[in-house]
Amino acid sequence: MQFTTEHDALRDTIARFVDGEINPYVEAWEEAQQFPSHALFKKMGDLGLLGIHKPEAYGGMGLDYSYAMVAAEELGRIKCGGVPMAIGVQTDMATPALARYGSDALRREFLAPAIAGDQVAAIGVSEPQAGSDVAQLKTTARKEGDDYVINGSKMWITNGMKADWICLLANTSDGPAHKNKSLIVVPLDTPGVERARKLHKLGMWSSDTAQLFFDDVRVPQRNRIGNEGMGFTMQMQQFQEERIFAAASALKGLENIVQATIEYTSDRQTFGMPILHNQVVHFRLAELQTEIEALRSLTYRCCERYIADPNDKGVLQLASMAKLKTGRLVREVTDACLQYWGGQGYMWEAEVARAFRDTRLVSIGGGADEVMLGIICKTMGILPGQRG
Amino acid sequence: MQFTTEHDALRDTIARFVDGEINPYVEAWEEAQQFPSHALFKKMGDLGLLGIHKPEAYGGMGLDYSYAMVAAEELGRIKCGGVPMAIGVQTDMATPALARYGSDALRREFLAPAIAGDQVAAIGVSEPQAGSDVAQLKTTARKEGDDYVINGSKMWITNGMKADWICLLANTSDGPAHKNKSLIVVPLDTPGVERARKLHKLGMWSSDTAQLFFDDVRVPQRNRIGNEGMGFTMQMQQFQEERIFAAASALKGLENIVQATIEYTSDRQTFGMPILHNQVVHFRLAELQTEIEALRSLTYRCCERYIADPNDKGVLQLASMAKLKTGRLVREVTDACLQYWGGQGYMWEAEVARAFRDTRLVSIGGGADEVMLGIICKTMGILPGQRG
Amino acid sequence: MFTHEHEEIRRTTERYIEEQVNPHVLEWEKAGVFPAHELFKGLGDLGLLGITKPEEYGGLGLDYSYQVAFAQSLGRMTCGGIPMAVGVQTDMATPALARYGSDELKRDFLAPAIAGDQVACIGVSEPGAGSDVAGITTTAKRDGDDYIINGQKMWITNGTQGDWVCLLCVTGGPNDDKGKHTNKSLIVVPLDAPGVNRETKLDKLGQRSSDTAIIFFDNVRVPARNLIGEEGQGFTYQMQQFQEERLFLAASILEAMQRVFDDTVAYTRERKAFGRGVIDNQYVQFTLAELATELEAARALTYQATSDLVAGRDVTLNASMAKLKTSRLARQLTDTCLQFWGGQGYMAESTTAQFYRDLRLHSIGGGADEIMLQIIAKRLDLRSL
Amino acid sequence: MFTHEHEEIRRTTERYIEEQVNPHVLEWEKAGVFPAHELFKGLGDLGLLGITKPEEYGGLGLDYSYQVAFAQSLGRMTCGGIPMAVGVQTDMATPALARYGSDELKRDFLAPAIAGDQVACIGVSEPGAGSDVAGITTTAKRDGDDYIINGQKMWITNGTQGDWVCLLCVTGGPNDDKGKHTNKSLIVVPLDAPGVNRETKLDKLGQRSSDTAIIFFDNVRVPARNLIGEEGQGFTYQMQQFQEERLFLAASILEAMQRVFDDTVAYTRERKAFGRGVIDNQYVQFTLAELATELEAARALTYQATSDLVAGRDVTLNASMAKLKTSRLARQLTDTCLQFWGGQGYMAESTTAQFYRDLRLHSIGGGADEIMLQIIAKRLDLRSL
Repeated sequence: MQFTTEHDALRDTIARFVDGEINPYVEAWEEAQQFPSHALFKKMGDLGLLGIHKPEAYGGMGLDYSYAMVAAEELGRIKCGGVPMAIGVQTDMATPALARYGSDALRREFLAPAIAGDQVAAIGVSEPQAGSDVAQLKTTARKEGDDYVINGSKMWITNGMKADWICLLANTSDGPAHKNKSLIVVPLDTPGVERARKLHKLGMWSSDTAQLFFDDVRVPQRNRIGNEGMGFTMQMQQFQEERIFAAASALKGLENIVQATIEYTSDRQTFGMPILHNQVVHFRLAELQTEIEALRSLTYRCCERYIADPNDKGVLQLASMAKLKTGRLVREVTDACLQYWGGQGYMWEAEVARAFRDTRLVSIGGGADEVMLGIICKTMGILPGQRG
Repeated sequence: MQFTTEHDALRDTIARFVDGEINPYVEAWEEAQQFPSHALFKKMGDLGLLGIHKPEAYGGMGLDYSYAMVAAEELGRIKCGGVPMAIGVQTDMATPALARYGSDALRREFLAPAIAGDQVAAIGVSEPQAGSDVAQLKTTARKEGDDYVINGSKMWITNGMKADWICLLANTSDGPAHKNKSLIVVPLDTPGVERARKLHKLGMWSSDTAQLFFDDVRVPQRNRIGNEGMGFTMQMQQFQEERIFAAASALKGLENIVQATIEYTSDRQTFGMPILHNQVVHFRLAELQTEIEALRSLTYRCCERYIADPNDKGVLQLASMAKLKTGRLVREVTDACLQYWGGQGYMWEAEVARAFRDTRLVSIGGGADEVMLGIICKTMGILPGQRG
Repeated sequence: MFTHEHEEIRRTTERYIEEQVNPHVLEWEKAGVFPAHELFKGLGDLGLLGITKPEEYGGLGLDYSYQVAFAQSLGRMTCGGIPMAVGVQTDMATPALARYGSDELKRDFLAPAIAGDQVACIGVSEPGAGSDVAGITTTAKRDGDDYIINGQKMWITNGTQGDWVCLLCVTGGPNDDKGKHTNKSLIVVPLDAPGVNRETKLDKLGQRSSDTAIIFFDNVRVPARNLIGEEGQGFTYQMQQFQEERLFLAASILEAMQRVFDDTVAYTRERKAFGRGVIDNQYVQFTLAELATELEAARALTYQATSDLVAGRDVTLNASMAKLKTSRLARQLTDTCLQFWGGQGYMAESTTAQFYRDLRLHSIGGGADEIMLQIIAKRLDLRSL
Repeated sequence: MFTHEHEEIRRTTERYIEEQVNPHVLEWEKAGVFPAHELFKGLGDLGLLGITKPEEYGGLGLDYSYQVAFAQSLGRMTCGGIPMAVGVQTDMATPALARYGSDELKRDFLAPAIAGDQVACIGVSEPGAGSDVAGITTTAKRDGDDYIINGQKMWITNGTQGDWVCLLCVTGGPNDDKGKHTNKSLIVVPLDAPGVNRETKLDKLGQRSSDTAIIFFDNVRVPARNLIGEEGQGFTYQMQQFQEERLFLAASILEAMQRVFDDTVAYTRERKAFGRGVIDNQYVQFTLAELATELEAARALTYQATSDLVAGRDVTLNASMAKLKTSRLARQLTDTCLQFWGGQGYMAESTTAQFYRDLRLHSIGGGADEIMLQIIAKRLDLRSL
């Protein structure tokens, strides 16, 4: 992956934005268990940061995905996991299908304001009884005249308490589970939508997470993205960018934790010397950094191939591998580093304790590790039934 | 890393060569505990494969290092570890310093025939009491008139029983350990050289490994590579290519083992179904393939940066990380795969058993894992003494 | 090793926990503190705070295997903080007092601790010295018949509620490499003494129902007879006292791990994904089977150390191994189980998430894993000769 | 658990090993076979081949803890192959015979096996069925007073030297899901019977001093009274017999691991690198301390399973856990220790390299790790209801 000065400029812009507009407030947002999504997104929108690889026609920058990846990587500077996740929902989870397959009218109505930062978006896939098992979701969108009438419930919805609209995956017919679903944009001020409860989570506190109920919610059929029945397929595609985002946005955070641990352990004295001087400590940090570099290399290579050919089948495999390795590695790095902070690391507000809580979600959300393993198996052709 | 059709053509050439000239004979060479180095290298030399990134003036192809890396990767097709290691000694361990710093006369005398495949080369660093701890080696080269007179012993010398010359690291003065060493080309038919014993190893059987004794061995001073006292530094540089070679040449072998395991476990039935249908088996294989891809990505990225700037300090870190991860991963992959072959994998001649024995060396030779950790620590600036 | 007397202790403890502790845990977690005096009084009335302590001070005078049975049962609590708080009372703050304290000192402090009338703390760690016990700097200067204490202690469990602290401090001699093992003493310090300040309750990642404080000592005056045993022997006493502490810590999380394991089995049995119970995935089954094996191994190791201790052997090595193994396993087990709960496990109210946070302390507190490794390496004499 | 009678058995065994076994191991490794008759006779004369067997057939009639002590001491051999070969004689080929065989059958085959006059094999695995015991296809057809046996058995330890094999074969009934557990029998087959061919000695990665053969049975005729117990019960007997096998296997490698550990400590103490003993690296010390902890845990788990067995409990779960844990640890421990030997460890003559190869079999033979996991998962009922 060859980076240009344009990439560097984008990195600088984001770094400055994070240091000036986000990091000083993280503590307060964590405590409040929310952040001011609309205000923050508006500022990001003004800088063009919410539409880096979105079409210029709708206010995006129209750059290739390497810029989006660099942006994701740089968002890892944020000193918590909740805010970058919320941004990622806006840029790489709720909008890729809309940008690619939405009608012009739909994109003017919803994509443009999301890119401008005027609206906050959410993605509605998970349900109480269907987390990683997407095909089993139960929410329905029944046709009635020119409308869809939506019933059901969505769970673990990031940005859910504040979003203006949700990109909703729902069953639009009774057909086979992979062909009966559609993606529909649902404004969340529509009658019948209830934002039932803000979920209290182990980590990711600055990000609000909701359970949403839909009770005879009526939206026009033109809010559907692309063709009816293609929702599952589009969502699977959309997951690809979500996974690259997840991997890229984890890198800098991991590196920062390692660096902060180096700083702390070189200051902190035990047994008459800095903790860092213990061979097991510096060797372990070297080992962790090795895995971080391996993950970075994998993410770059995946991104490179995605840009060269977005339909390259190998990208699905590499993106799933990157997501899997991210989930595993964040657990290992944060746990190992917390150890070297000792009691200081066990304080609730310690940066490393927050990373420990926040990043634990990576192995669970956006397709659990086990789901990634299943996909990788599939791309290798080794699932039962795929071979003689 | 973008590969061109020239890369692909090189891959094809090597693949054909390996399938036609090496793999059919591996069993026999393994049993004989040696392979016909001169005959095989001559054939490779005729195809230009021993000088891919060496200067054209001496018979090399003058290509950039990405071709050498691709070649190393493709040598991983060889169904044992000993032969690719012997080739790697010739191309990436014994000759890089000579090619870069040797005088024109020295390169005509030794590099050109090594590239042509007329001579077999060895690298002489390790000693009985100094394996990974290179600075502590005891072999001396004392000046006498226009000559060096060499005394000492070298251990674990790949190609050692058959090599025509050795690139020898020896103490040429009494100064500090990092500044008193030189690299000297020593023809192994010189009087006073004794090839004492072929070492009997756990694995890598087709490669002969010797202990060499030097008793008042006299070579002209013009056989020295570069400046006196620069040997340690040049060797450290030379290690860089050795490490990239070690990583690149391991990839395809690992992949082949995974593939062979997939084939075997999809044929082999237990409890009424193919072993592969067990979720723990296909998930584990997916996890291993994920790590292989991460290692590949890391190796490519390292190579890319090496080509962009051979003096890039980051390359030392990435190459050491790639070597470390290779050592760890080959142990994990071969052990895990052997398991799924059950008793068949425990047969001496089983491909997976051979890989298990052969690749165990990676974590030990060419700088043990622990030495890599030390180097990585150093590049991160976290060794005791490097920080306040 | 375990008889039906042990079973009796387990039953008593578990009944108390089911009735008096678990129904209130969530509320105490939220409050960041549990009513130590009330709860300890209840345990004291049942005789459970002095199982291995001498009968003349209200203890039951039983061997340590009974304490291990009790510690195990504490693992039935639905949080990790309170078992730790109880352990401070029984196995961290009082063993040296029971073993070396004067009769008067034991009547004043040990007896009420056993009765549950007083809450005890152990004061070793300092901001500048956590695992590095010999490096502490709090001083107790002799002044007539008193000691005058200055310094601060960190990570003090029961710290905001405790009545007294068993304090390790420097009482004299050089604090250098040679002197640091012989210049310390253990002194009982009542926490209502003038000059004690303990307002800073620490906000921790886990074990939130247990209060943890920084305690400041500013010219705190205590009578010299509050010294435990001999002056200068404090480091040695403390090292001895650590043996019980480690074994207690190991035993106290076995059942917590078992609970997380059992809960996860129950949840994954019920939860469906991809058309079958989550537990019907071979990957889940095998992973759980492997965890069960490690848990059995950790349990067997803890039992073995216990019977060695009861048989009068030095268990520094064994107890350190048991502490290390259980702590490491707790991280692996809670992390893996949380994974199989998926999003439900990531909810703050989930017991698995709570134990994931709570048990994480075990690799840090009571001597970090690295300290255990150091002790083991030292006992096995892993160095060149 | 261990008394000085146990110590006596250990001492006897270890003396024999030091004098009669270890001096010859390298030579036997090279030859790919050890003199089983000679060696077993020596052990038989010492009473060591029938420790838990009935006295009337020459056994010592002791409980299984003595056998565990014996198995542990076998771990003192400087190779992994011969302990396995002994275990076949004592804990794999003979338990069912001792438990269910007729008096006549026991006099003919058990007594000489205990005396060391005959070498026994166990014939379960087949080319098409290794761990999948129910899937075997070798048949024994009744013909008058005889059985006529056809099929082949794979991975037969002691196979080229054995005098008889305890053979699991299909004696009737459907070999489908329903019938496969009730259509098998155990039959003692003398290996000099016409139609037995066992020329194929297998060339293994490790355990090279122990001979392993494929045995072909081509219309081999044996008297029907060679049947052990009842017809159709073979699968059940074999499953029972596996309990001893697993516990034996676990116990037999504890000391081998300890030896590799101790040798590595000794070597790294002596070997210098970067100006100090290799062992003086904290990384090496801590890694070794961690391995020592796991080894103690594995040992404690094995002991616990043993006392459960002696107490008459079903140890299917515990013994499977002990087998799993010791096998996994053997891979980790030998691999890690080999690493600290560097190039010396990679030499073929190195004991560490040999145990690295030899003990690798334990995760595969006698029920692979995955089979143990399956059993554990089944015993813990890890499935949706």
